[in-house]
Amino acid sequence: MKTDQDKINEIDFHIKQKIIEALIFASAEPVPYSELKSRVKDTNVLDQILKALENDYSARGVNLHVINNSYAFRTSSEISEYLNIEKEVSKPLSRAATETLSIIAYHQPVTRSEIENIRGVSLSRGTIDVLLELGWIQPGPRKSTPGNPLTWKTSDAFLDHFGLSELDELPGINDLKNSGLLDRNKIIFNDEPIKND
Amino acid sequence: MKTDQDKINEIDFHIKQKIIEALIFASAEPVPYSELKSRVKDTNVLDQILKALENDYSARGVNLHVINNSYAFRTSSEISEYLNIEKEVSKPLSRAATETLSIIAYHQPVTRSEIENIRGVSLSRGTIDVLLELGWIQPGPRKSTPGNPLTWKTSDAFLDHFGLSELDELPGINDLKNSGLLDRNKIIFNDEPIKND
Amino acid sequence: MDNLQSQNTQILSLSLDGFEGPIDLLLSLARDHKIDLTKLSILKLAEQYLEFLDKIISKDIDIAAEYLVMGAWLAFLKSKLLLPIENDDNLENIEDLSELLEFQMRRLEAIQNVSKTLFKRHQLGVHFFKRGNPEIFNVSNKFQYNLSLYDLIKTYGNIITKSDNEKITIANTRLFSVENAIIRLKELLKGSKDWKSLLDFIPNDIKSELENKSALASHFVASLELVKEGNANIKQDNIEDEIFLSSKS
Repeated sequence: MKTDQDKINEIDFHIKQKIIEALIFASAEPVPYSELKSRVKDTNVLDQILKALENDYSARGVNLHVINNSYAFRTSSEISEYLNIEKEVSKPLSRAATETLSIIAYHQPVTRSEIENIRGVSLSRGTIDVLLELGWIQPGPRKSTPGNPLTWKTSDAFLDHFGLSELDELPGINDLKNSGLLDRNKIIFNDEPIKND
Repeated sequence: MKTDQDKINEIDFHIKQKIIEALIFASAEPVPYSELKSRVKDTNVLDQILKALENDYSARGVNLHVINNSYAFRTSSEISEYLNIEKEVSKPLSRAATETLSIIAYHQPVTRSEIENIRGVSLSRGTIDVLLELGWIQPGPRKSTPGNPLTWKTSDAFLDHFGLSELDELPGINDLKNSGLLDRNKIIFNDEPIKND
Repeated sequence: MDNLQSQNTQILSLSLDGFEGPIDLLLSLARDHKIDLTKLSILKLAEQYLEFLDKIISKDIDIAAEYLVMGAWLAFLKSKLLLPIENDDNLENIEDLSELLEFQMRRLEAIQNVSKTLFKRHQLGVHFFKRGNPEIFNVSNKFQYNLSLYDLIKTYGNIITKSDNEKITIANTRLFSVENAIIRLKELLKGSKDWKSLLDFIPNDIKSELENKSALASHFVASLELVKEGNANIKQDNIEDEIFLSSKS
């Protein structure tokens, strides 16, 4: 038997769910969990709501995406081939830019000269610039090596763009980790001192 | 009993519904019925889909609205009172404010007259006020030069907004040069009108 | 055999255009000559690279320094590999170097592979879409300004480059200020009660049209100023006729 209080809680839950749903639905950009929490203080309830929303929308034309603890509705990629709507026409990225982005994604945080070492060629002007302008990368902490070079890392917009919830979902990341290819201390032509550690 | 053809039609129906749903979601304007019809030719099916969508969303935080025979999703009026909804007014920050902010970011703590020196124009009262109101700057220590002028520095909210965990992560002049942001060629073709005299 | 193969393949079209640096070139050579990276036949690879580089150099094609550095390094490695092994140290050293090269090649190959996979994924704005008509809740003011880090940095970059770059030199021109024209007119008009054309007061050593316009304009304004002060009379019979001045005192 449902008590009156249960009923009130239930009604309350539905209204809260609607509020959370509307908040996320209304925004083009992912809404941080912290912002949702300011509406529904009880994180148990909030998590329940988010779970329910994810479920409700899983088979729809619009799905709930989780992007590094932020939430956004995105059209289902299942029907992408039918949706040739106003695509953002952008110049395809150069190979240098796509490879640089991948290096930043898989090796982050990574300095410019580390990127150059991995590619074996110096980075042309504007490569970092293009990625920064797209909003896909952002500065990370400076390294404690001489000169304190700036590092680069990927942003939430990067995850959003490629439909990833977190960096662990990067394709092949585990294979790369296990193969040791993400180790930092092997360099042939070093312009940074090789660290023996 | 469902025939095979029925099943195919049913699957087809769901995909079509997803397409219509995604189209309305992703469109910047309400989508006219005629445009939806170009996706789903059979108006019986289309009407059925729209009816179903209207139904599905009727009890949600977001409803399907028909405006002058065009379709759009809108936050449910039932909960909009909780949400204080406004249409997006994206005010770009004025050039003076952006420039001033960038100078404060790179030269902090910096006095008003130092900012004026770097920009080469005097600073109007409102510029600092706008930045203060945004919470992106705050007063720093007074300078020990004659007159003890007040200095300005950036705030934690500034770091927060730009996704930096510390001020150190702001790319320095050399990083800018390397990334092409200080490319002289780019500056030559900037957006200032060419003066014909 | 290898030479025969290489003639049939596209990559040896004698250009470095398609390559993203020497390691990328090495990877292409390895793929092209089916040189197995797991049992990296470093000598074979080094030879392929040096041969390719030779051809490029003989054609006088521009080469980025990195390709030459790698060439020198591979030549060094090759000579070490061909020398009889004198002691164990040398062997270890060579093995280390080969291993490092192998590591670098595998690492770049892995990145190239994941890069392709990454960009084969469905992408926002291409395959799936965000809300087309966002409604924004009035949470607080700061959400109404969307200044990106890129905008901020770019703005600062522009300021810095400008102040570096923009040293404006103003050409040395001879223009006439109104102040000077007043002083000059007062001097010339002193005691002259007869009507004299304004044009007669213009300096006669004018060299350019710009100077002429400037002199005329400043002297005209100066004459009005003198009339206003009560020092001169001015008259013009008809529009576009000559203007005449005379002294009042």
